[in-house]
Amino acid sequence: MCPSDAGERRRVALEGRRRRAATCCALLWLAAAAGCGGLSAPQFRLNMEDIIRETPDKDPDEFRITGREREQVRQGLLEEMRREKDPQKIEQLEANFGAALDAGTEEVLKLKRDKIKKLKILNTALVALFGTPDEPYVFPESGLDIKKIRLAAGPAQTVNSNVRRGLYRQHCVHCHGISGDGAGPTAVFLNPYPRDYRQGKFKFKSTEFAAKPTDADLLHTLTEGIPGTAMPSFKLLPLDEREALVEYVKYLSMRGEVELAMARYLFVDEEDLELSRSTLVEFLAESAESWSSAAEHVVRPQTQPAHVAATDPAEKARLLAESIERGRKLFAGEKAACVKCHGPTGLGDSEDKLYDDWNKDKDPEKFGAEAATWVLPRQQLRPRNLRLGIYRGGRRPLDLFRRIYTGIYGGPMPGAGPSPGREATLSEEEIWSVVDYIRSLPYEGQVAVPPPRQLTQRSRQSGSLP
Amino acid sequence: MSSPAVPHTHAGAAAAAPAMPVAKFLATYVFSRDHKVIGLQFLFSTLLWFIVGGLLALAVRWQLAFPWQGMPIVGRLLFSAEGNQISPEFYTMLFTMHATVMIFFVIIPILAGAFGNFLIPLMIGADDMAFPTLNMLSYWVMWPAFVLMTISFFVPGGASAAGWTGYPPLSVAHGAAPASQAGQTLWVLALVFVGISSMMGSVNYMTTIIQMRAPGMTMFRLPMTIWGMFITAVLQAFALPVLTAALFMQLLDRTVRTGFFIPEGLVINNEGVAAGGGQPLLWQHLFWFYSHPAVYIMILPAMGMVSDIISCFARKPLFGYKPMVYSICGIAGLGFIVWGHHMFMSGMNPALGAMFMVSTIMIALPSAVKTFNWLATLWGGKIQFTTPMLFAMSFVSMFIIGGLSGIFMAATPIDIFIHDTYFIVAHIHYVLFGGTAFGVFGGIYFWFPKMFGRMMNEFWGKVHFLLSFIFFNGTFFTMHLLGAGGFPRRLADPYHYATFRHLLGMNQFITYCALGMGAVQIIFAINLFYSIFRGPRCGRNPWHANSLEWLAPSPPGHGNFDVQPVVYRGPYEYSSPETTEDYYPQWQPPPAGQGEASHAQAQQHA
Amino acid sequence: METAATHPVSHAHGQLAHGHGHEHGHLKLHYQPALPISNGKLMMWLFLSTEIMFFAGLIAVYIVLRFGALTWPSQSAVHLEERIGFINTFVLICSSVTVVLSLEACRSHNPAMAKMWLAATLALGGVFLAIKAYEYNQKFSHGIYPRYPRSQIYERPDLEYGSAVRVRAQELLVPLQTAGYDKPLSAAQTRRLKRLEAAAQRSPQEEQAYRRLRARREGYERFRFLQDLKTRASSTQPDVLAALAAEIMPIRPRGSHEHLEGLNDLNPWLKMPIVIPGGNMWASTYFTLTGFHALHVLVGLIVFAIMMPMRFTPDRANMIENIGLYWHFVDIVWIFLFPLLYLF
Amino acid sequence: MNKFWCLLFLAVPVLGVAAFAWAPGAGYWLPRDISDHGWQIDHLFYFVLTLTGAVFVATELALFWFAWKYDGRTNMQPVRFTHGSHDVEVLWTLAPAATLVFIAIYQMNAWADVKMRQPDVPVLAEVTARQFEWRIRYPGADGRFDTLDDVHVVNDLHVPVDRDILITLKSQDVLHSFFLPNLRIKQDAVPGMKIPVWFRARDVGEFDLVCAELCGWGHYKMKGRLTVQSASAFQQWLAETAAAQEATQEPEVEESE
Repeated sequence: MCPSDAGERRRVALEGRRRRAATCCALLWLAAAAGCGGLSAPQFRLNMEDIIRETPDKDPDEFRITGREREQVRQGLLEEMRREKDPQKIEQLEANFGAALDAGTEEVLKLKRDKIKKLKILNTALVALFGTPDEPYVFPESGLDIKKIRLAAGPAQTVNSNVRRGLYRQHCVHCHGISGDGAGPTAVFLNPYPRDYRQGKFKFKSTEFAAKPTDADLLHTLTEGIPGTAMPSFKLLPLDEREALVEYVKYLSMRGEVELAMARYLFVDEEDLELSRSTLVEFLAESAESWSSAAEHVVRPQTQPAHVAATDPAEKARLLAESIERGRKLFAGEKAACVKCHGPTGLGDSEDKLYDDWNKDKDPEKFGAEAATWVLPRQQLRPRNLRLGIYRGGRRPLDLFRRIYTGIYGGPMPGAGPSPGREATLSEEEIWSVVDYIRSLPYEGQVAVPPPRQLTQRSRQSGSLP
Repeated sequence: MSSPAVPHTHAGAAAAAPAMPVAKFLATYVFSRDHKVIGLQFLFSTLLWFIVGGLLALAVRWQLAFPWQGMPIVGRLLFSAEGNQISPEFYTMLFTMHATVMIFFVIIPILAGAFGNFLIPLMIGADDMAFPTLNMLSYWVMWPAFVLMTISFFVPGGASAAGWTGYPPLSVAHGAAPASQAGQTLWVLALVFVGISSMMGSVNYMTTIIQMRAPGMTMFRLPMTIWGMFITAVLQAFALPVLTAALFMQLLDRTVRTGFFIPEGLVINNEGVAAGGGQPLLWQHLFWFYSHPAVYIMILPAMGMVSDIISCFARKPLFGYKPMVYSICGIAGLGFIVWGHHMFMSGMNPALGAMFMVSTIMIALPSAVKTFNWLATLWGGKIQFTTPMLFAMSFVSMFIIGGLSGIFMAATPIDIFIHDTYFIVAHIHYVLFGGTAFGVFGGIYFWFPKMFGRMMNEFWGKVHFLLSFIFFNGTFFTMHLLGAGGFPRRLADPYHYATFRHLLGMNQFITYCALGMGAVQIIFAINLFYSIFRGPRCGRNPWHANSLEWLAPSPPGHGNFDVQPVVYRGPYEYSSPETTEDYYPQWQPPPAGQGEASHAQAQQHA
Repeated sequence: METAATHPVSHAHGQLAHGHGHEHGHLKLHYQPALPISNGKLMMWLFLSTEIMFFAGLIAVYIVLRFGALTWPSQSAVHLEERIGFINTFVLICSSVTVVLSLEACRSHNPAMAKMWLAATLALGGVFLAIKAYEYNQKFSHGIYPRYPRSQIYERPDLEYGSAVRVRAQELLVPLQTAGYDKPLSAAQTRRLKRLEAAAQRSPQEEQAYRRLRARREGYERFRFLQDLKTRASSTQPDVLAALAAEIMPIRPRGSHEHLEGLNDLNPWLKMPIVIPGGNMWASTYFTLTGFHALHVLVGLIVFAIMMPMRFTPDRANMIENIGLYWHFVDIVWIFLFPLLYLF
Repeated sequence: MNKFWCLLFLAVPVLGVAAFAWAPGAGYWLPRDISDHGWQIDHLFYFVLTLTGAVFVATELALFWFAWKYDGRTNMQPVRFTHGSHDVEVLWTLAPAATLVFIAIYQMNAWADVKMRQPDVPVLAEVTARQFEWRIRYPGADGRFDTLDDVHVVNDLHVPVDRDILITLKSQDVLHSFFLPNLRIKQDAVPGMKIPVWFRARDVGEFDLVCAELCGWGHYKMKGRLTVQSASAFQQWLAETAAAQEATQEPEVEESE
């Protein structure tokens, strides 16, 4: 060390110490302030790409016109002038340009105020009906159990005892989103997308085509997961936690349905919404009714396959083989037309482009630049590859029967059973045969690798074509 | 402070900035070919990334202590829609990028790039590297890597989230992880650039050390720092191209979709991945063939620097210089045949595992020899507790822990239990943070006077050391206990498992320590920048050290030396009975009549 | 405290280099090099050792994948010609010789000769790359690509393969359907076409009608052909699919040089998926290994091209020697690659 | 002040040993071992812990003692001017080398037991990892896989107690790792490979099945459960599960847990 420097250094150090301490404090304070500021309570997110085309930028209280909007108005007027052929009219337009610009801006501002006002009404109505993610609230008319919802809602809390709260945000939110719109941060990378609860459309259930699922159905999905998708099994959560999540899914679904209905009412039908309890309950009632009546629409097969009832093993095998053969014919036949989507070999290699309901209208070509702003761009649907032995809605014969009988709500798969306004295409016996055939497909003799062959004489001659 | 008549004026170049034309400024400070400037460029770039890597680590710690609770600042910026809580794929990205940044952008370049560049020519008595332009390029090739890695944070899907090891198929199949989109490709490209930079550097270092030593500076008179750098360069030259080849293959797998690492019949994200015949384990072999030697790339130079610092402040020759050199060489040699110990659980043939286990256990030997020698160096000295010395001693202390915990992993049956648990995390951080990073801090405090011609503040240096040391051990020693509990790493929420639920409290303790450790680095940053401009000036050899760099002016001017250095003895002749001083610099000729032989030898070489 | 530094290094060997050549005129230092070669050459050797490790990595991967694979295609199955490989090896060895000759010429004060030999090296390197490009093109024309998105290689004739054939057939069928080629010519049209074909002289209108009718006939033939393929590809019978695959691209037995043409060769527009067991892995490794080698050849050629305008004074010999070292290395890598890829 | 630094270095071995002494009592220790082979691993762990602990304490104490004794301010002895000692170097090279070789040989048997000596029993179940679940398949009544009566379960591995259990491990997508902390079993699941795993559980109960290899964003979600039960209970469970899987009618009572 440099002894001659020691005194000097000490002096410098003393001098600098105060300044350093001040800097440290400032930095720590800054970090703390930013940290505390970061913990504001979350809100349900407004995500209605198809109803409200452009939501106001950031602050709904901003009743001003932005420079960008003013520029748009100006460009519109200039475009109008460019299109005008009559020189006199052009002159007139030029003279009134300033006034027209003001009027146009005023018009935009009015629309914007109107939209913001409606959004505020919508928000107030929804908060009144359902509360916030941290403080959920339900009307008794909804038929929901607020205790269960409270267990699932709110910020995630891990406590050392076995009680865990905020389940939705622990297990579900990163895919399904805080408002259940199926657009959490991870969603865009999944195939297929997570379910948007707000549509009220659930695919894998025991009830008729358009009916809501029963609690047991949702619980089943949660317990077993959906094989072949990103939905994992939550079998190992305690039953009460799973039930709480089921209730919360219903809550989000109901809230979403009401939100969409109200938004349509306000923005598409352009009606006024009166913020009274009765009006709100009216909106709620429809959805609540469909949920509470779900159990009445459960599909129960009246028959069961002949081979199930048979007791003699040989007889059982014969009946099963017969049923499979029948199923094979039906699968390829015109009546059931399974091959149209699932392909002649059941690989799900459809020739058509298929989409789910919520993807159908999202044609990027139709929407142009707007498509780039979508959280979830359009995703093509692949029909099931029936040779993998993976069945999304469950692998029991009963599950497969229901899939064929009711079809898949929200997707292009039609039901073969009767539904309101439509005759059944297949009888129950026929459906059971198709089920047997489908269940046999994964085990159908795998294609062995044959030795390489030479080109046959025939094709060598006839092979060449113009 | 009298300094010898300096025949030219470059010595004070750092202070002579004003009124300099832009072109000259660029040539002197930005696109400089001077090894010292390049070294400092590396130093400051890596320190900047050190902050980034540290913040990423703190975010990881937040999630582990307070899972699914609103994260300060970051949560608000990125996840306001999800209640400010980070999402699991973001967490995955956090620890991946923490490791990537720390290893490839901080530790490797700060040792080889910053200290290697700054010290090699000075310590061997050369005026610059053998290829100054190549040297400059080796720094500027890092920039595409920096830029690509930065961009990767902002592409859809975010930065790489396949772990810093980038194991396929997770890193290769596009549907496997949100971030195995563009982020992973950018990650691969960035590492290719890091590889090119390291290759340029290592070839240059080797040539310089082999060919440009001052007269009398035989290989066995090189300071340990230079030995560390030399062997590191050898490791980089021979191991790194294999990683580069593997990275190219991963890149091809990702872009043109060749199938090197993708086996047949995968179904990822509900899509079949059309590929055939590749082997995921192949990547692991190639990756660890580099990355195990890389562990030594990350510590050998620090070991060298610590040897120099300990010897200097114990005022005593380094105990067992040659065994130390042989140990370094032994570590390097064995380092090439132990990579399989990262793959005991990977499905590799268990018989092969047993072989790797034996070689791995044997690599503990040279490390043990080094540790004993450091301790023996302290024995019987006159220890000066300066900041660099404290860091160097804590390096030894922490390296003992890191080294010993390695034996647990080398023992294959124990590894069955502790593989991929926090035991591993504790081990790697004891070696790389408690070891290398403390060595680097020591190095900065030690060579700061040579770099800037000023001293760092000793008091704040010691405060920095004390707090870092306490918080470091609080953070990482506890992780051994987590590991013993089987606590797996890389889980966003380990408390799902009943087995690990009781470990939450300990994780919160670790997080508090980690936050403290992050905060005390502010002291270091302030001390560093304050001292650069306001620290007390010092002379050529403030520590009374022996090696050649202390002959040069502080800071050294262009060309480094104002006198021709000639070396008469090894670098560790402290308290030699031949002289009255307690140090005996390498360049000081022996008094008349003594040591004529070596003198003559030196002349002969000149 | 400056005892050390103020020590007058009286016998210092240092001296000030005044200006000439040294940019800043600082003290020119003496060194004690360990090896009696120039820094440049040492660095080149070290650089080549890193390159050796790079190619060692690639070749090791090839060996592991090849011998770990269930099946590996024979050279004939992937249209690899040993003869072409031989020629290329010869070309590259010659270029190594010419580079040595260039160095010798340069050392013996014969710059013109040196330049000539270097130009020969450049040319031979160019020939190597040209042949390589020809080989690549041959692979591409058979649908063998390093996979995505154009590779049409399937590992075995299974249902997935059948599906791929159907998809491709459908792709080809759609334009035929839109053009209305999905119906045969009516009897009257057939008669008219026959008449027009027979006619010695056709008026412009007749010529147009003739072309249209002929296109329709051919279009319908294609349509039927594709429909037939599609039907056969829909089979679940392994034999049917295997026969289909063999018809689309027959695989020659090992060592056979008989040229077998499949539907894809006879109808280049067809571009049907093909079956080569182990073909994907083969394509991955072949294109990667030869690609990186070709890249190194290219780098060498660029350096040669940069050197061409220089004056080949004897002090340039070092430079030629260093580049030559690199070039020999590239040559040696090929000598390893050739047997690995073409002969075993 | 110098003595303060010495004491700081003394604190390392003192607190280190204290932490390891305190941890087991406070519950921060190896999870309960229920396997037949686990004692070997635990024994090795304690063995290595003792050995390294001794070296740790010795070296750290040496560091402290040298720092304390040879503090430049208080040490008035002249510096021992030595460049090393050949004998000492040989001693401290050979002694650790012998120890390390001993450790290497000593553990071979345990390693072979877990990874190399596969028991000769039929495969009980096939575990296929996928993002982010364990899909488990039992061969069903016919004892063969890939038939219609395979029993499929998710995340819920049941095994009989006190039997040699052989499991085939596969992966459908990326790397996973099959980690049973209580059974001291860990094995990566590698796509394209079938890896056998075997163990023998001694105690009945429910234990965690952990994924220990990064497998994507939902890595932490990949939680499974191992249920060890008596042979009869296991057979009953298997039969019930198989029957439920064949249901063509809604069962009378919703199954509940």
